[in-house]
Amino acid sequence: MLDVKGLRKIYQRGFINKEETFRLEANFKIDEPQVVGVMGPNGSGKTTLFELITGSNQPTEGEVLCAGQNIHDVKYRQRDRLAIHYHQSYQVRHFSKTKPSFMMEKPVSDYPMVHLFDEPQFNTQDGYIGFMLDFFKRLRADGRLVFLCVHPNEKFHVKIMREACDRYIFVQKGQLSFADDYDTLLENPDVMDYLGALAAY
Amino acid sequence: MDVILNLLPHLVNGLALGLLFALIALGFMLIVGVMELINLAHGSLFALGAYFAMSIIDPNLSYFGSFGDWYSALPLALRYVVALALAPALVALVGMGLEICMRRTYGKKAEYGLLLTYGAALVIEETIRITWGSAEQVMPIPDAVSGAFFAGGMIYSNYRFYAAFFALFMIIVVWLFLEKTPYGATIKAGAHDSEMVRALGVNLTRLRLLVFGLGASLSGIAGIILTPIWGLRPHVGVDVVIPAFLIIVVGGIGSFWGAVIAGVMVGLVVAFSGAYVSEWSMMSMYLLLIVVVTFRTRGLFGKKSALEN
Amino acid sequence: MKSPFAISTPVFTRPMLLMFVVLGTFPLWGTSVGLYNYLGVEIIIWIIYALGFNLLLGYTGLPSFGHGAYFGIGAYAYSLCQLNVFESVWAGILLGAFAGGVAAGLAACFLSHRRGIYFALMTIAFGQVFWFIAIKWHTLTGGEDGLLNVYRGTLSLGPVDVSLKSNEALFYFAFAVLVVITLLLWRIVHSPYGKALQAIRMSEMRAGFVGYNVWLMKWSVFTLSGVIAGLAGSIFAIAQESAYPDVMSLHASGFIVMMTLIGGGFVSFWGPVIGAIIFFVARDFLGSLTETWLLWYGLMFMAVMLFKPEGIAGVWQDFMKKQKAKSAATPTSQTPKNSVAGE
Amino acid sequence: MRNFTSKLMTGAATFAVVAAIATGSVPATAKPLLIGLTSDASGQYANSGASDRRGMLMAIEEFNAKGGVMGREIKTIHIDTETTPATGSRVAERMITREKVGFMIGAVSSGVANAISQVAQKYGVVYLNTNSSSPTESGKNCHRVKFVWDGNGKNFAQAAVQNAVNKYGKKWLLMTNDYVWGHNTSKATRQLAEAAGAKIIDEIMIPQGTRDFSSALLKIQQASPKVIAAAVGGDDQKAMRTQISQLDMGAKYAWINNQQDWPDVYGLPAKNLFGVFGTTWYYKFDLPGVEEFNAKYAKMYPDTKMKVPGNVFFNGYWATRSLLEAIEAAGTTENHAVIKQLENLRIPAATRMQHDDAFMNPNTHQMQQTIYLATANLASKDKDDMFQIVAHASPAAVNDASSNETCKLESMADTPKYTP
Amino acid sequence: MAFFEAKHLQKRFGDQVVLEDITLSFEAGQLSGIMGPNGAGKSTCFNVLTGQYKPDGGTVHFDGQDITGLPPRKISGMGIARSFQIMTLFDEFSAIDNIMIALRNTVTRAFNPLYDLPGDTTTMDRAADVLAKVGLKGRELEQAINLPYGERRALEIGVALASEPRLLFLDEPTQGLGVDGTARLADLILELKETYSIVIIEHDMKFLFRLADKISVIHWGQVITEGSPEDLRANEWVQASQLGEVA
Repeated sequence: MLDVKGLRKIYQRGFINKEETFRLEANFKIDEPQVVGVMGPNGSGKTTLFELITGSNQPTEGEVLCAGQNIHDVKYRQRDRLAIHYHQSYQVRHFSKTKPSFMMEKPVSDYPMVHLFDEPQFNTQDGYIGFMLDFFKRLRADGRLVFLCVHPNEKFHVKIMREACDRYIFVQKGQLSFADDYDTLLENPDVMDYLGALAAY
Repeated sequence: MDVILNLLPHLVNGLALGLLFALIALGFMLIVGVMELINLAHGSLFALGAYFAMSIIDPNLSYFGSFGDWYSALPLALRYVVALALAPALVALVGMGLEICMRRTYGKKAEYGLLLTYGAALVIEETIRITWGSAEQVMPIPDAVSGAFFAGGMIYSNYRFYAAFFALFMIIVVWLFLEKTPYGATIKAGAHDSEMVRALGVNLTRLRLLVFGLGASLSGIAGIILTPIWGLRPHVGVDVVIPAFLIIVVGGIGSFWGAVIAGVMVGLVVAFSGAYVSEWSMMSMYLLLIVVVTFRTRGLFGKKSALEN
Repeated sequence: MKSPFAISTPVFTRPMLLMFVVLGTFPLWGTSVGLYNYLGVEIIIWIIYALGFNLLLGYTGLPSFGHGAYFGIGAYAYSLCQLNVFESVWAGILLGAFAGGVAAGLAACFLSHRRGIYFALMTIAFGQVFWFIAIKWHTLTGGEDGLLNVYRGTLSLGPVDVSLKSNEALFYFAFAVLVVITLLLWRIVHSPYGKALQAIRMSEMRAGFVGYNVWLMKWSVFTLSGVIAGLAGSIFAIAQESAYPDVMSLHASGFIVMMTLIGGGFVSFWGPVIGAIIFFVARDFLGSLTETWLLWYGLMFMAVMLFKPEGIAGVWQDFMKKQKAKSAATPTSQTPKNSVAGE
Repeated sequence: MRNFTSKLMTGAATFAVVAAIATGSVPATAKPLLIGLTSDASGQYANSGASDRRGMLMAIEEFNAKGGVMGREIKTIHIDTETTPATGSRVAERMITREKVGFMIGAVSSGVANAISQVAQKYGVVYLNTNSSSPTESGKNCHRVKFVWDGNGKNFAQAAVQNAVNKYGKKWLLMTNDYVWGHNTSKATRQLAEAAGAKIIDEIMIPQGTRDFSSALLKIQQASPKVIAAAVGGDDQKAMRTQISQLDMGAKYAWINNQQDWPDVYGLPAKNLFGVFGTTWYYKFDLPGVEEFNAKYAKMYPDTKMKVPGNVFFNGYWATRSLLEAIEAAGTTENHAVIKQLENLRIPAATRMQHDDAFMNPNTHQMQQTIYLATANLASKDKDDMFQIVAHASPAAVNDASSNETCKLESMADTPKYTP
Repeated sequence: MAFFEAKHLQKRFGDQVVLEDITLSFEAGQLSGIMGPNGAGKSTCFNVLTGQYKPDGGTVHFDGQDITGLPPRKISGMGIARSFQIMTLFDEFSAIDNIMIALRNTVTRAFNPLYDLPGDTTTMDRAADVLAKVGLKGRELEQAINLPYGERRALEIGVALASEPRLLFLDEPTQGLGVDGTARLADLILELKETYSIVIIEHDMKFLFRLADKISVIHWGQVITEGSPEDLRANEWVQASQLGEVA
């Protein structure tokens, strides 16, 4: 479904003495519809990863195949038919355009295959969380791939992650590590550091 | 090739003219953008700036004795620079006075504010007439920027290019002020959401006073720069306020670069129509407006504004 | 049973009759208070113009800053009719009204989906374009000099012919037109159309959702006010015996806005009437006293905008409200309070 | 109660007297003669209007000093015509019907003059157009009651064109203000220039209200003519002059500017006064009486900005003086008699301080007078001495023949009688 | 086909996508609710359904007719009325005039200058009836701007009712109302439910759970779940939040 092949994004500073400020590397493949939980400290590269997958950010190297199609070859306005990035509650599609749209391909799907939820707002007072979790499940049941990025700072955030996700990705300093269930994830000492007191829940 | 050689001077001229038009619109834009208020006194403040500057450069100092002699003996360029600094400040004071009057109209129909400034325009213009007389006057300019030069077989006026560069300079200064300073940030926030500004603990009353003063002084600067070209007479302001208004609308209310681009467009349209269909040169900018606003409701780069209601 | 809230609109009201009586007898008392008949003629003409204009500004809330154009076009149409077609006052003013309406209708096609500042500026642009045309089309309009020697003709009223040569005769003619226009506009503002115009002023979006064709309403009211401006313009051409482009200028267009607002067009049907009278009397009076009448008029205007933006009609209404509050002991069965209902 | 009644009675009596004076029913041998001054006090021509008015007032002052006209003191009333024709009409109506003026004097803008003269003709009030120089004033729009005192565009063109073709060359370009006055003037210039053998290579239209002449000036440079005849007036001309002098183009081409009114240029740097232009009078004429005239001006107007009289003043003065002299000669203020006197007016050169005798053309009601060509006096140190007269032409040489054809005066019979 | 049906609606503002893919249907005689967290696109959805915005994609059908992209006045003419979240009453009119101007009868005679609107007894009676229906009897002559908040809300609904709609859309009617006001509004809506088909957009879950026959939850510009109030209430998070367990 989603094939991230040798993806690398390097940010540099300075014109003459180029100094690398940030590097993100990812290389993975997901075949089954599932809900993937993404965690990691601020600035670790979560949002950059999402942007690369939805095609709104141009990778330095590598490619993203979504339902077999290279997302960077798809017309800008239609890339969201493959992968869609939800910023909290709204969606912004902004692309740095490298070539005119008419030279590009049409998407193979008409409803997004990959849904990436970037820190959705979970408000406990109103109970909408339940509907959101149901929605993730429904997407998975419909054969979609869901990424759910949460930055846990409340107990119930941990609960959501445990309840909703099938697999986990932990991002730190541009490096991705994978875990097939929550307990495996906790075995990673970096994760324990990151979660701190919340790791107990 | 000949065609290009023929067109080129008009293109250069149009760009220079466009920058001047943009300069004219700058103060107007600031006030419209932040306060959502059409300042019809803009033209009168423009004229006032020029009159102040003229009086500072070449004052009647017969009552001041030796100070007067000393001052008159100063080089013209120095007096000009003094005028360029002082006259806009004086206009800003007048503008602030007007803003204090305006306060009574806040929260009422937008037309009331607009019409109040219309009344103020009449009053300022008539006051100028009483103070300086209605005759044509000449503002002296330093030798450094007067005269003319040859280029490609054509004569160009030094002053016009000085004025265009000055306009460009002012545009950049205002842009840097808006973008790169905390004041600018507050002003911009005020333009989008006055509630938010108040919530942030900014003194909205003072912000408006500041913005109006700033806008007025920009009008004054435009006056000082432009009257050596257009001439100085009490009703010179009328020639200013309509183009300014028009440029803002073509550019789109609330858009800084929209106004600048619209100014340049107006300049080009006026310059080319003036050269090739001169009878229509005065009308061309109105036709431009009708065309632009017919196809783009909010001008070129306009955002939604309370002034639409 | 009759609904307690239905108050049928009378054809005549007290303020209306008061205005008719005061203005209609002007030639009898005008000179003794230092005015003159010709001034009366101009005042009547501008009242007609301002009443039509207020339908747009006060009722619909659409500020037009280029309305002088339609007034001027009316004057040109009248003059052209007299000079080139045939000398008939009736044909002339009908043509004037028609021409004003056509020009306004044309402009309104571009204007009617605009609002606020964009609307205002587009009206300026169209006003300027018409003004330029008037100055540029020398062969038709006489350019800057205008059309001259449009001698006042005779008005045929069935069996009788009345010469409009004297200012007095012209005054009564203009007054008769004013009476007709007033009755007509009074009727219109109390019809669903007039109410819907006010509704559009208060919330254009809501009016659309209620089911009104807002575009058509705005178009028609602009055109209607253009027709009335053209009519007033053609009477102006009779009075002046000529048609000049100056009345089409931005400056002159500003005057109509000023007089409508000073009088209180936003809050009363009668605002423009008061405003036009004050404007002309003040202009005539100040113009003979000082060379800077605009300074004094400007100050007066600023004072009104600062202290009573609802204009003189607003002052009057406040005064009446206070009077009413004083005698509040007796319950009143008043009309539903409307903003521009016309107290 | 008694007190009140008596007050009321006195009030009524006073009112009756006032009313009687106003309507003129009290017989008085020395009833003042009221003259309405209609010069513009605001708008584009405010400045010229003021100068115009000063001229009229000086003439009136002279007459009042010697006991008025026919023993009647002369009083004046001035109402601003705002440089707006519509206001001109209203002011004229007011002056005649309310103020009951005997005569009206003053105009700079031809539009206002037209408006006033139409009203004046309706009532038969004699009106002097002092300073409006549109050829139509004494042509198409002439009236029996109106007399025009300034030279018009055609007169000036006649004086200048032949001269310029000979002196500067045959490649001409016209700059025309895009309205009636500009068109008429340019048309006259074109005819005369072509008759003199010049070739008009282009005509650039300048819309009224133009403030920026850069594109027109670039166009001129591209065309590179020898002579430029500019019929550009009012504020447009002021802006144009400034911009031309900024480009130093004033000296590069021969500029012919139809006419230049003194108040419009007073105080401008001499550099802005390039080219040749027409005028009717200059205060530095070496003619008898000029010095006394200047001295009288200086005495009467010590505080004005303009220290010396100019052509607008001159026209205002002479129009008024000639009118008052005509009344005295006619022995009555009755309009038909005064009109006849004015139609036969002849003023010797020596009296009028010009080089030729001046006379009224009875067919067009335009004063025929010497026309002068002037240019800037760059050598002068005196800031008042701005002009330098380069030539003068007699009335016959600059006669505007076409007016004789286009002007159709109303007959005397059609002009209502009016006796103030 | 349902009484009112929207399929695959999409709406963007520049780069921002507000409606991703909305499919909704409302049945006649029912009260349907649309709810969702703040900023979920509810209001935009509402504006597209009622014709204020044209959708970038998708269709809207009402009573078998395609009304996609029709201007508000046409939609209104077909029998759909709406209230507004930010209140847009005719402020300077009296309460009864607000109703009067919105009556179908008035709208159809908009260009009849001879019709004496303020003097028409039937019209005024009908307007008074509408006011009575929304509980504003006795407030007829009050200027709309002078009415207290709750009454303005009621008048909002009254204006919508005046056009005798077949389907009534209410945009966040409880916004700004206190507990008391909300309760009274609920009573009013329950009454209206007898005669009208109603769609309500609401943030307040409890309010909708009490009134609606069917609720659609909107988030991220799409319908994330749908069902009867009972179904939705069964969700454990909803229950927990209502019991105040998670906080």
